[in-house]
Amino acid sequence: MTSTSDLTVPRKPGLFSRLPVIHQLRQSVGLQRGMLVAGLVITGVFILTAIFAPLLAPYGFSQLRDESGRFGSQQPPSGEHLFGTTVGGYDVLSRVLWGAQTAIFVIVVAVVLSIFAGVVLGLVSGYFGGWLDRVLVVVSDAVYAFPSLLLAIVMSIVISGGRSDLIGGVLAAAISITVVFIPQYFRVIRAETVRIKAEAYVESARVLGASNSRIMFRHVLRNATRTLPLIFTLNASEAILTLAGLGFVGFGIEPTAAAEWGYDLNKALSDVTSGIWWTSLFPGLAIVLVVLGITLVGESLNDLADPRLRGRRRVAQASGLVAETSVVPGGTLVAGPGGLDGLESNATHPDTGLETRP
Amino acid sequence: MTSASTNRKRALAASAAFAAAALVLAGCSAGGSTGGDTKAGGPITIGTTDKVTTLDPAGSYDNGSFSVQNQVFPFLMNTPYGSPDVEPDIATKAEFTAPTEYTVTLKPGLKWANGNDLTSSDVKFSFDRQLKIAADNGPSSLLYNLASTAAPDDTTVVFTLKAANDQIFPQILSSPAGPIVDEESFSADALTPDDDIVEANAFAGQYVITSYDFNNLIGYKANKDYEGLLGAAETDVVRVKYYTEASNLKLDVQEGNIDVAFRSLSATDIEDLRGNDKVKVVDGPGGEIRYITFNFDTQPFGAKTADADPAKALAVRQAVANLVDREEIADQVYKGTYTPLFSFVPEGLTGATESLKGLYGDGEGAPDADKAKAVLEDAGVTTPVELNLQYNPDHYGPGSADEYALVKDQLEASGLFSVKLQSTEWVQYAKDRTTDAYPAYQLGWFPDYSDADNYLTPFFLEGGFLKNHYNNQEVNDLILKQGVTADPEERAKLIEEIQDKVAADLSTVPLLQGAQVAVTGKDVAGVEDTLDASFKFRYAALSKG
Amino acid sequence: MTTVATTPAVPAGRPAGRKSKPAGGGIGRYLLIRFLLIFPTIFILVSMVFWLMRATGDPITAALGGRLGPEQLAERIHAAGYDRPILVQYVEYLGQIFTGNFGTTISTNRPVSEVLLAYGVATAELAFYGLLVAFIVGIPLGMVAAYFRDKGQDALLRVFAILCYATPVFFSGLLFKLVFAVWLNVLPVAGRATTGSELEMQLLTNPTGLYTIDAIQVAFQAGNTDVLIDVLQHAVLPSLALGLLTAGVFLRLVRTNVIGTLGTDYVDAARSRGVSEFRLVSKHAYRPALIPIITVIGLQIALLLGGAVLTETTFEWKGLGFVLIEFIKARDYVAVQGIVALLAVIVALSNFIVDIIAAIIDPRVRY
Amino acid sequence: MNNVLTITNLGISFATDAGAVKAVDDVSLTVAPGEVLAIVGESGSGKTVTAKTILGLLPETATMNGAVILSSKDGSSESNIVSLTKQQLRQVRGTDVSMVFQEPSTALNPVYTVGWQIAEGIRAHGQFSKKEARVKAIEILGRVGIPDPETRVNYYPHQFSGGQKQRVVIAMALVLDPGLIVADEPTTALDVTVQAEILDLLRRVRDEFGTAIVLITHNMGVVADLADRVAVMFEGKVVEEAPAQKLFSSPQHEYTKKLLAAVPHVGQGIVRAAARAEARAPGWAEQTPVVEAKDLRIEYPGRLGRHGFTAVDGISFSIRPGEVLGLVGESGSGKTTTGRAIAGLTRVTGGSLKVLGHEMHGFKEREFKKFRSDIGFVFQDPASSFNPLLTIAECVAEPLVVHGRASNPGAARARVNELLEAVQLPRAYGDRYPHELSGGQRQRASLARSLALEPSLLIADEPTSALDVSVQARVLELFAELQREFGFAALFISHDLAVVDILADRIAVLYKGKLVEEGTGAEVLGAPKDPYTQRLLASLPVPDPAEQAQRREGLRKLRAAG
Repeated sequence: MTSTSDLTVPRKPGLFSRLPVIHQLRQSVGLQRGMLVAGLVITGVFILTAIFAPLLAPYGFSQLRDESGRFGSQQPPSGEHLFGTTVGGYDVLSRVLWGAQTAIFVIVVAVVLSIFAGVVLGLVSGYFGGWLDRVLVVVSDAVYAFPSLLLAIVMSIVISGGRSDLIGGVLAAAISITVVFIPQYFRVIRAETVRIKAEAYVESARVLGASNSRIMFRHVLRNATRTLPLIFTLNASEAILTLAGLGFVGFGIEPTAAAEWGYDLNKALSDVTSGIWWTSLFPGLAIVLVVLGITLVGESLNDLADPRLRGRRRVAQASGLVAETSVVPGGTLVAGPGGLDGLESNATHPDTGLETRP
Repeated sequence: MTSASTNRKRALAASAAFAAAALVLAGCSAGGSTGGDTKAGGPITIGTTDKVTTLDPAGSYDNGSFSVQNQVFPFLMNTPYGSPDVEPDIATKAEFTAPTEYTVTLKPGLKWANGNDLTSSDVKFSFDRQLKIAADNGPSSLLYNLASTAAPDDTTVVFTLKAANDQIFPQILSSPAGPIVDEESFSADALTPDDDIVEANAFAGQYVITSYDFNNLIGYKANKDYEGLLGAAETDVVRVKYYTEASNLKLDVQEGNIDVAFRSLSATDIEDLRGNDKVKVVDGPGGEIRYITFNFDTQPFGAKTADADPAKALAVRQAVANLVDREEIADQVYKGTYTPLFSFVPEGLTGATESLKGLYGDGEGAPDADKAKAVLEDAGVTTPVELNLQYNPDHYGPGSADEYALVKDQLEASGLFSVKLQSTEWVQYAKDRTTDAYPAYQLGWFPDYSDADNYLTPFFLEGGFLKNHYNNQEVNDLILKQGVTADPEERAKLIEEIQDKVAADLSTVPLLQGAQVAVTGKDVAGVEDTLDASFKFRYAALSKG
Repeated sequence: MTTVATTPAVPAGRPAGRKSKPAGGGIGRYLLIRFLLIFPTIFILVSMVFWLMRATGDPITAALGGRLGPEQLAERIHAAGYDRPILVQYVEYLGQIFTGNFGTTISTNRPVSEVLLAYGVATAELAFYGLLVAFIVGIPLGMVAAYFRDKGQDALLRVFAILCYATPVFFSGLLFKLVFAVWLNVLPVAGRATTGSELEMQLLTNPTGLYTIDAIQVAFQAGNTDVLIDVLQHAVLPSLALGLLTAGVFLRLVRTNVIGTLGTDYVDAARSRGVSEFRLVSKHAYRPALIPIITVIGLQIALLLGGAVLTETTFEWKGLGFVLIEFIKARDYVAVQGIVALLAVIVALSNFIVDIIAAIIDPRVRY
Repeated sequence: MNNVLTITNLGISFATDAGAVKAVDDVSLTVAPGEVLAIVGESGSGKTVTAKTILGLLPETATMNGAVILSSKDGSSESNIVSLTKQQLRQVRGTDVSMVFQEPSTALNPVYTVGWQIAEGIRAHGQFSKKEARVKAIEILGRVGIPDPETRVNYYPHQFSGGQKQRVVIAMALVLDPGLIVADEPTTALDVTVQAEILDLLRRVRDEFGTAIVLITHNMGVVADLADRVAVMFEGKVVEEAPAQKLFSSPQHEYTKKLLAAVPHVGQGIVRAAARAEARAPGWAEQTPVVEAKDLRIEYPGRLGRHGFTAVDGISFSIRPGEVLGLVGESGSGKTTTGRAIAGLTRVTGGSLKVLGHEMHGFKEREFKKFRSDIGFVFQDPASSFNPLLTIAECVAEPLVVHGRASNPGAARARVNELLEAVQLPRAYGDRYPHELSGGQRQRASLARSLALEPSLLIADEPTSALDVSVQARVLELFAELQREFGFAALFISHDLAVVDILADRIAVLYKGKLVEEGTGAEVLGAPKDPYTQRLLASLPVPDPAEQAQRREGLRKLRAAG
């Protein structure tokens, strides 16, 4: 058994492998790893495309002609235009590639803003409780009940007055997505805060007389936000869908200001009935692929964070050491005890019952 | 709310029963005509993406509603098939009996479809209530010159006008402010709900409405009692299906689910359908125009800018006029559903010119970059000129974005302009444009009545709706003069003169004129007859063989 | 926060932020409170919409901004009272709402209640079919995925689920249109029925507006099943587009929860009694897993209605979501407020109903 | 007769986040019909894994070798669990072998009636109609001592008490009359008085049904009470196997000896407590108590207007400086609530509670804050009492920083090192994260943190209940040492009379929110006056089969009398 003398110090994992995502990647096995890797690859390609769009795209997103003249509208895929041209005479491939830039910009602004607002509100609301909490919960439930796309439409009109240049359009989209997401972040962070508030280490800080702000920021905040990478990925995909939805119903970004997939789909709507498939297929596939990639990452992270869902590889007999201590295996992101502890529960007396915690 | 509405539904359904039964019968007898003396072919189904706001003429001022009103309400003045000019419709004569008195004599013994008498009292009622209700979205503002209406006897109506000899007033009587309504069915001081109108069968146009499923399906039946200018309907039963998505409309007309698709298929669809031998595409002149408006205060070198200079400002406008390639826009963006417009009054209307064709570009309608460069150089304008160009993406159809992207490209290709393009959602756009927020911006116009005046007075007369600070006294005088010139030829001359003058000033740069394009099944005839410069699509002209 | 006695392990996956129900007694009171909570929700939503809509402009400019000069517009705006202090308008509006008067739409001059009914039934029908597809596809496949956990089938189903969710309705709508209408020409892609069928249904003495029911009536009264077939054909693609969206969410939810409950002691206990693996999934794991699933379905109603907006637009399905966008564009305050109030009621009510269903499934909160 | 179970050279490995871990290593065991074999060990010893293997219930991440031969009760068939197909496994489960789980509340599916669940097991193995299965279910419920089984068969699990639920679980295990029942910590989740009843039931199962039982437990008292033969497991191996009597009287293996020595006995602390009482300075008893409760009531507000719940119902006690008060009670007795109230974590709703002279009834955090440096608190669960994102040193430094004794955790490091050494942890452990420490180590660190400000009052809420016996023993020792050294007063809360006895100067017994007995260890444990205390004491199994047999008899009489 463990004693002060005979315990060998477990090797501290390097900083690199403790980074989120990297850590999970190492932790994953089998199909789960496959899904995570696939997601990471797609997401990586998406991010790289966004960064290098100016280099990758054969033309500008608002380019209508080159030296040899106008592209022409609705040209089928050809050597010059691999994906054809749109009804407006843009190169589809270029707009799909540039669209990644817009998408990522909106995702980052939207998710950062909503995380910030949602975290602050959720933390304060969950930690202090009381009437403020109740009001915020009812308000956020109400906002949540509102179809998000409609809210986004109204918000985008309110925010930018319906202007759709790059900054106005992107910001309007991002902020309206933010407003839609705040309730979600709020719920998650609040629930985590309420849970963590009842954890022994928070109670212990309270017993010590630590101030509320110290408890909130030193103990609750960092632990409550551990699931954020997860929410981030899940909401990033929703941000893309909402952006595309906005573009589709006609509140998108002006085509000479930025390339945006939903907008292009909207424009391609009338092409489909004439059998012109290339103007809609590629931007649509771009949306599906990116959402697929990000969601794969998000779901894999979710699985890995949940010991019930995490898969482990089978091992060959006789490998490894015999478990000798009750050290909880797993890294910092593991939500609960995993491994052997799940099987060999300690002799705990869960003194739940009537010994309630307020 | 449930019971009230189901009751209404029930009543509706009951009134629909007759028509639909007839319909079913008609269908069974394979297009055979069903009694009566109407020259009826098989029922025709028309599809449209127009939207009705309300049937009540006092409450709507939009295309979709007006096109329904045109079928079912009588007018004092109307345009016959194939002409833009108005003639008495349910009246026998209409004339100025005094400078400010316009007297209309109704045909005797007119009836509403519900049996009520259609008398001058109904006419007085109709115009009085327009002015009285002055609904938020109503067309009452068109009756700006009407002081009062009197009905001295059953067939005589006397309009007292504010300004004398108003040659426009007969046109107004054919405009959205002109439908006559049944005083026994309509409320005098409030808008009447659509379902009440249908239930009361308060119609006296070429058709009556037999079933009314708001913005989804309207059933029409020919009105045997109609005795007006346009004659009896070719087809007894017409159904109009309302679409929200043009592509669905296209699919349905292509598949023969509907017989006629009118307003508004996308350019792509129309081009596609032109190559489809199951349908025919019919084009007609359109009254809709598209143009760029310049704000004389805030455009480059405008009156309120730091480097104000009227000459340079004019040069900028002229350069734009020299550079835009209307043909290219019409081809690439609109695939021929819009045609180049070289004046302020669209082709087809009496007095229309092509004033800009000779003045700008190569004289043949094509752009001329050298000329633009010369104009700017002569005025001492340093290039590239920075131009903020605004357009609206949702009010003038889905082509706007592509249209303006192309305009930007055309202007910039010359190296003379650097264009910053911006689009704004409609409500904000409509506000901003009148508050000098936009130096140059897109607008469009659909006429209230098919007269050149409707393309001049609201635009270029001082205090018009453009609010772009254009003011040319000469033009003002001419516009006022043509309005009171009774002689058609003299008036046409004046109208041409106005166009030439404005073309030199370039208050706006006209770009395109919308064509009316209808797509029909091979067996549908008569569309050509109604796609005329009256811009009123009349179902009565259609027949299915 | 558990309050009384040993609460059995709550099945995992309870959505964050939902308050857990008190175990045992007081269920009636609990439901009453839940019911009363509907009202603040509606109040907040309609207030929010009121203020937001006023910030977006007025209906008169929306309708006539392109025809009239600013003076004429201002005159009309003044006549309509939209230039009064907004607080006054707000109080007036609340007063109306309080008396149950939803008013008349500004742009189309129709009673809001009528608009709600006319379009509401269409949306209800679509949502019903969508949910049906979601249930039929999502739940069994979710159980299959859980059963084959971490095997090939599972991975395939999960990717399918993500694809369902990742494909925007308007894109799947476009693809459907391309494949079924343009290339194959087998299924209608627009509208709820053909014109002929609609006319036939209008003949009914008691049209409900729910086309399926109306079509069945036609089938009974006239012996004409073509209308029913037509109506059902029209429903196929929209319900697939909307349903698959939700099915993806359900599949994931069912899979996670069933896996969660499969790991519980009582499943192990059942296994130790020799209960078959299939029964373990279909009985033991499924039903407790259903409780959080049902709860989430309540939340999904909002998503479903959101998805319905796009589905309705794409497939020409004239329902609430579709007209709502139109009304927003027209700045028809009255109509927008009315529809949002209805949506709020629907969402709040469905959450409430879900609570009741959860209570029925879960014996712990029953007595 | 053949053995019902023969395990030969069983080895099992698991995949974990930390890599492959061998849980069971070359284990061989046999169980004869009607025999109770206890497998004893601490966490990680592989005992539960072994038990689950018998039913083939291991997760897919496990790999195993060796043989587990199971015979049917009549000896007609034999099967090797390791090589069975899923279908064959299913046939064996329930008929030849079944299982009783640790936590009865989670072992029953909450959404089905118990009758349904029992019948399901019956119908999984043969042609029974629903009616027949129900009859059998009612019969078996009656046999395990569920009163009124005809009605109760339609109850849902939550309608039963904890002990009854365990009876239902046992009924399910018995219904097909298997030759072997694997009972995995069957009484661990239960209160000690209920535990005694369940142990009685299991004994009856062996005697009346002739069923062999593999009893998995960490509790030596339970072993002594029930087992015929004992196998001691340590680090995946069986280190000793012997008849119960022999094992307790003459343990052979070092580990067994250590284990037995670590088990606390009632009566251990009486002498020490007496000595401490002797050594008190005169006038000590007249000092102002550190904690003084008078008619203390704590009520939790009811939700949505329902009646609140009274957790503590008018108790009075006091703790004088330097004194250790042991607070004993079963779940729901209010003992934790009392501790939390003293630390200001739970609101006092009635009576008076003075802590360090400060009235806690209606207290305000701001006024109480200055007293906080004088109070330490040790939590029950060492796993959750440290912020997982802070190092141990940072955690231990927290009180120093909060109360301004150090500007930041780094500055407090010297003091932290001292504290770590005081609780016998190497300094280097300060740089580790909580999850890198074992439960015992974490509990030591927790002690270090609570003592950082040298408080005059320490509240320890079940500090050792989550620990293994041997670790518990050392933590208790450490606690005693520190208490001697620092001289703080302490409230020591536990469900285990024996544990409290070791440390406490005085013992208070709580029952359903009321204080039923209070006195020195000698008084309370030696001659309990209250019937509840008597029953509690009698229910506590002692790690000696012979003595336990007598005590059992005593308890039976006590029950009969009460």
